[in-house]
Amino acid sequence: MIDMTVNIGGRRLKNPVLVSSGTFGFGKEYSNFYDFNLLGAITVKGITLKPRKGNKPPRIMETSAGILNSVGLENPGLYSFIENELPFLKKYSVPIIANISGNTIEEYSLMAKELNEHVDFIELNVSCPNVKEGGITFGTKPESVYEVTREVRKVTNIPLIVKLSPNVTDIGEMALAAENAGADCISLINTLMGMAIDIYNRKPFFNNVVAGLSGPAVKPIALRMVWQVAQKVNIPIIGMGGISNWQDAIEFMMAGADAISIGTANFYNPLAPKEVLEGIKEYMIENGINDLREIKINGGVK
Amino acid sequence: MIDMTVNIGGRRLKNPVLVSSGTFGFGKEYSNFYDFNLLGAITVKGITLKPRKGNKPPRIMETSAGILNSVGLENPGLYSFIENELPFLKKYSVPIIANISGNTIEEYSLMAKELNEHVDFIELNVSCPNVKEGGITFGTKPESVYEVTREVRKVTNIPLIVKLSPNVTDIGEMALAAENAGADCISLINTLMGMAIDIYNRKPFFNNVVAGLSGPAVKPIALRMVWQVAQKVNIPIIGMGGISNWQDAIEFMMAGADAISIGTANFYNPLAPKEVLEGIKEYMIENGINDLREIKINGGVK
Amino acid sequence: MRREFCKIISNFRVANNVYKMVIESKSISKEALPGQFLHIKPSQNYDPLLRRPISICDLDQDKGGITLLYRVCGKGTRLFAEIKPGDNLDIIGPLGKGFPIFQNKKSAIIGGGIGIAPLLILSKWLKEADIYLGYKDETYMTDEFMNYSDDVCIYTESGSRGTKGYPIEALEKNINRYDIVYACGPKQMLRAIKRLCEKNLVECYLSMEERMGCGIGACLVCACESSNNDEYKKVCIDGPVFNSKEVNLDD
Amino acid sequence: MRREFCKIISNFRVANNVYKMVIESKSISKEALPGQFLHIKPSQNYDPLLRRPISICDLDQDKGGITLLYRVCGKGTRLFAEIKPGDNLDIIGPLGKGFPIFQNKKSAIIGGGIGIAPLLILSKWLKEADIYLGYKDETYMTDEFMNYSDDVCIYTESGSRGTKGYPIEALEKNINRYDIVYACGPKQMLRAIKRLCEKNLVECYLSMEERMGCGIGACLVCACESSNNDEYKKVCIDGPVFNSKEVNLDD
Ligand SMILES: Cc1cc2nc3c(=O)[nH]c(=O)nc-3n(C[C@H](O)[C@H](O)[C@H](O)COP(=O)(O)OP(=O)(O)OC[C@H]3O[C@@H](n4cnc5c(N)ncnc54)[C@H](O)[C@@H]3O)c2cc1C
Ligand SMILES: Cc1cc2nc3c(=O)[nH]c(=O)nc-3n(C[C@H](O)[C@H](O)[C@H](O)COP(=O)(O)OP(=O)(O)OC[C@H]3O[C@@H](n4cnc5c(N)ncnc54)[C@H](O)[C@@H]3O)c2cc1C
Ligand SMILES: Cc1cc2nc3c(=O)[nH]c(=O)nc-3n(C[C@H](O)[C@H](O)[C@H](O)COP(=O)(O)O)c2cc1C
Ligand SMILES: Cc1cc2nc3c(=O)[nH]c(=O)nc-3n(C[C@H](O)[C@H](O)[C@H](O)COP(=O)(O)O)c2cc1C
Ligand code: FES
Ligand code: FES
Repeated sequence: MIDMTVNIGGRRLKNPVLVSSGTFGFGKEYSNFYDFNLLGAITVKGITLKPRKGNKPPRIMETSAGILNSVGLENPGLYSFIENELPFLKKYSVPIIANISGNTIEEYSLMAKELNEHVDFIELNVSCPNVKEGGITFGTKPESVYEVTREVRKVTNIPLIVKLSPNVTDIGEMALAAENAGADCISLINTLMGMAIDIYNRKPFFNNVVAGLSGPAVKPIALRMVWQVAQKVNIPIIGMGGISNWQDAIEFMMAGADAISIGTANFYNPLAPKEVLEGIKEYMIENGINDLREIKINGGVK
Repeated sequence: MIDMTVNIGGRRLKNPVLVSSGTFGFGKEYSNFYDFNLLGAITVKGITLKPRKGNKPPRIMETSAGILNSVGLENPGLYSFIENELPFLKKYSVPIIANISGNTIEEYSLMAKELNEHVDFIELNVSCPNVKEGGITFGTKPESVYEVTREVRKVTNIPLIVKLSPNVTDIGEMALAAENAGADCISLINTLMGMAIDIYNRKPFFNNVVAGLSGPAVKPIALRMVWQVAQKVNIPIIGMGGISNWQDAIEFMMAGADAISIGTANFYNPLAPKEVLEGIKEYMIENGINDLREIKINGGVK
Repeated sequence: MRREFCKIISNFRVANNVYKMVIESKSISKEALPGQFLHIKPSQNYDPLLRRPISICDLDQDKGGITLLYRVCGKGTRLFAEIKPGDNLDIIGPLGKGFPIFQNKKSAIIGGGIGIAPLLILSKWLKEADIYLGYKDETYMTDEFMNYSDDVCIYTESGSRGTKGYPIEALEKNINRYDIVYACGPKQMLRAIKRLCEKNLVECYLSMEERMGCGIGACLVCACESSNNDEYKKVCIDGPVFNSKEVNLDD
Repeated sequence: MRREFCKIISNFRVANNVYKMVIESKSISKEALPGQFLHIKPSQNYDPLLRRPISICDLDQDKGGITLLYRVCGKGTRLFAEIKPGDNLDIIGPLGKGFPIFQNKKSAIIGGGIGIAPLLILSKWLKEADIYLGYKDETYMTDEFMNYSDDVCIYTESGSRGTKGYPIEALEKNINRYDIVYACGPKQMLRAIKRLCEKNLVECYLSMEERMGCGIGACLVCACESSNNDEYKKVCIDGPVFNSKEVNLDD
């Protein structure tokens, strides 16, 4: 019997295929393409305490095998999320991961506290490169990762995921800080800081100048970081960054990810999560793999 | 009259189009495609004090819009370079940039001293991610960048370029360290650390596990870093990372680069440097630009 | 809304850099409304990566034919132009909110350049609209518009065909004849039409463009300025057709 | 060696996943030697990014025709298979060192699978070689080989055509007949042939494969183990054809 379940902080996901924050809205839209109940979990659009209008358009630019986005955390705010968005998702039996961003540790803590009874997991976004205040600083210093994780840990008893920024010299160090502060899981990578210039108008393409790079272009970097984190921590890892098909997913799991998450691929292939899941299942059957942890290259030796 | 010359540490290049270390051999090969004399400068294959055999194959993997390479600094060593490779290049009137890597500061200094009278520029590679010893540490700490630059500065009087690693949290800090230590120019980016897994054999694709990512995939990251460095330093910048055509080159120059360098693009388009140069020239004529520094978005305000 | 691999029936050039493609999808064509668009994958590989939004230009709902009209301007549309009859395209659609149809109002339809694409099927459904089409120089699809309306006025910037000038100049003169104006075209044209209609208290619907990610409302990248300063509209699901009063076209 | 945009004359399937393409280039065909390869760009965009090395399979130097034989196995070759006559391909070539030709020696040519590609033009130039071809199941290009040699032996793993078995088994029996053996095919086949020839003191040339970047000797990524432990050989310019004694095929 193949077992695809994944244990994260004591909570079981029925399989390791997740969808990434900010690429899947609050779920509604993709329900036209397949049954959500087949997903391991849904990570919803990043939310903040107060509603945010987000950045001025343009907000997206296609790059070679990637995209730059500058959404700037547009969201209806914590309370509207709980009231207006969650009820739809609750109709499904799929675990919900709330992705939160704060300007201060207090904001993170308050949000985590309020969400504690409403969602299944909390994911701390300490890495969004689009927002000038907050975000960026938390994710690039191990001390701040430690601190914000520790404080949020105090106010929530549901599993806590810390989502790391790839814009750092030593990702392993950040992961270790999160683990030491009580995180149940590390997710990575968020977008890489990139930029584009509108050469015809001689100005940065985005109002915010920098924007977040994602998609197949970043996969080799994401995979390397998952590998590095897997050498460092003993908690589960959710790998993401450019995953487009089941082969990519297997690469991430071999590198050390316990689960994987699909982001940008939803845009060009709305059925990507379903196809990846089916591909992994077939791979397991063909190769006689009962437990996906078996395929980790370092076999859990850390 | 359009003026394409670029001044780097007191030496004039006739135009801003260079070719990158490790992608252009010691020049010979590409001489079949066009006349080298039209290039701004040629950066030769990275050299070390002693000959290096390089890494075990496979050494390349194509990724989405990029490549991972694991050449591992194969080169004939400093003295064989001077004796056997330089004479061919000296037949052209194109400036030569020697790219050097050392395991210790003493090695860097010795190499710089020996090269001082043979080449036009020295580029310190403080960033090659392929070599386990040395390299990696110099480029990820501002103190080491400072120290190696300062020591090499003492033994050479030709212009000194410091080539930065992109695998850092704050590239501006590294650039500043190099400037403060007496560098004449910053070049960036070297390859990003990436990885690939051979899922059929359940092992890392490269013997060295990690490898260097380059090509169009990394362009948005490289551009952002050039921009960040341009905000920090007052010395000239050579921008590179995924440049494939003249539009890319103009983006880098608007972001703050004084010159640009073509790497991976040589592989899929051996005429890329010539085409980029022609494109820039046309762009200048069409837009009535006499000096490329005019197009920098921050207009040199630092 | 569905994702389907659709067969290409035909694909040919109708003007310099402008192509007309007919694809086959019974189910999409049955659901589709004027003003809606398809989100089409230009490549099997990852460069270009994203789907391209292309308006539905005409529908043959019996045969399942969907006509698209597109201008080649970049990587994706260049690949569209290379597609051969018999090939398949990966398509999501129909997407977005289309033009509201009021049969008993006197309507004007005004389009500029490739912006005429969604207006053909609209003029077919409206039956009696007056049509103003503007081009730079070369014209295309004018015969098809004439099939659906007796009142088609053609303008070119160069004067090489039709009347020299811009269609909005003519619309301006006749604006009081209309209860409602439908428009699609370059942003500065839409801006002028919005101003003209609002000044004359004529209802006005504009089809807008913005770069898209998902095309279905999930990624929030297709934001356009709305008249409500607190929020952006999403072109992909709140539009692409907006009442002129909903959006803010100032730069 | 040059970079040229070459016109495709024909491109069709000759077996399951195996295609034969004829391109036109007077200048490249004039320079080309058996065993050399072309470096071909599969896409105008950046995915796939790199050129693909494909051997020269046959040459019509009068008309400038170059025949390629390729197996579809990934992104790049899949795009090659979609190319239509009249299209152009961006090609660099001819590249690499080919097979040395000795007319007065008794030669055997042995190929496995798609590895037969560079051997056709070789057998044409050698005129009198004995030819051993191995396939999994389906055979291709055997008629062409028979045009150039009277002694063509066909082997298939499945036994569906020719003799059931591997060509090396036959070569082994006849090895003493030959002064020289030329081989191209899977690595384990080359390894066995190298061993066989060296044991029997027969000169042996192998055509090798390695992933490439530049294809012209500038990037050092196409390294293969050489018998000199201090250095690697570059498949693109030191090869792809090597004397068996130059290379180390152990894993
Ligand atoms: C709702 C809607 C309907 C459209 N209908 C049509 C139509 O019927 N015919 C037609 O020719 N064009 C139409 N367009 C514009 C069309 O989508 C773009 O011309 C096309 O995406 C350009 O792709 P490219 O790869 O050729 O250009 P590139 O410049 O290579 O594209 C790069 C990226 O920018 C996006 N992009 C570039 N220009 C536009 C644009 N004007 N609008 C939105 N995204 C853009 C692309 O989708 C892609 O993501 C429509 C746009 C929208 C939003
Ligand atoms: C000198 C030489 C001559 C060759 N001649 C022929 C020929 O005549 N007919 C033929 O069918 N094949 C030939 N090959 C193999 C052919 O180059 C590969 O099958 C092809 O590059 C695969 O490309 P892909 O995009 O379909 O596969 P992918 O797997 O998508 O390719 C990914 C990357 O790996 C490289 N790669 C994958 N397989 C090989 C391989 N076996 N050798 C070298 N690089 C590889 C590709 O070039 C590309 O850079 C030759 C290889 C070499 C080195
Ligand atoms: C349009 C867009 C919006 C995103 N918004 C968020 C967000 O709100 N919170 C967050 O943690 N990550 C956000 N991300 C990052 C993704 O969740 C993911 O980490 C990243 O895109 C890498 O994965 P991918 O390459 O598969 O997309 C966003 C990404 C995109 C493309
Ligand atoms: C095959 C290969 C070998 C390289 N070798 C070196 C080297 O020896 N020294 C160095 O400083 N950079 C080396 N680089 C990095 C390039 O010089 C360049 O910084 C990088 O590839 C980014 O530019 P690109 O995307 O245009 O290739 C190498 C890159 C490649 C692809
Ligand atoms: S394109 Fe994703 S929300 Fe509109
Ligand atoms: S492929 Fe570049 S040296 Fe051989």
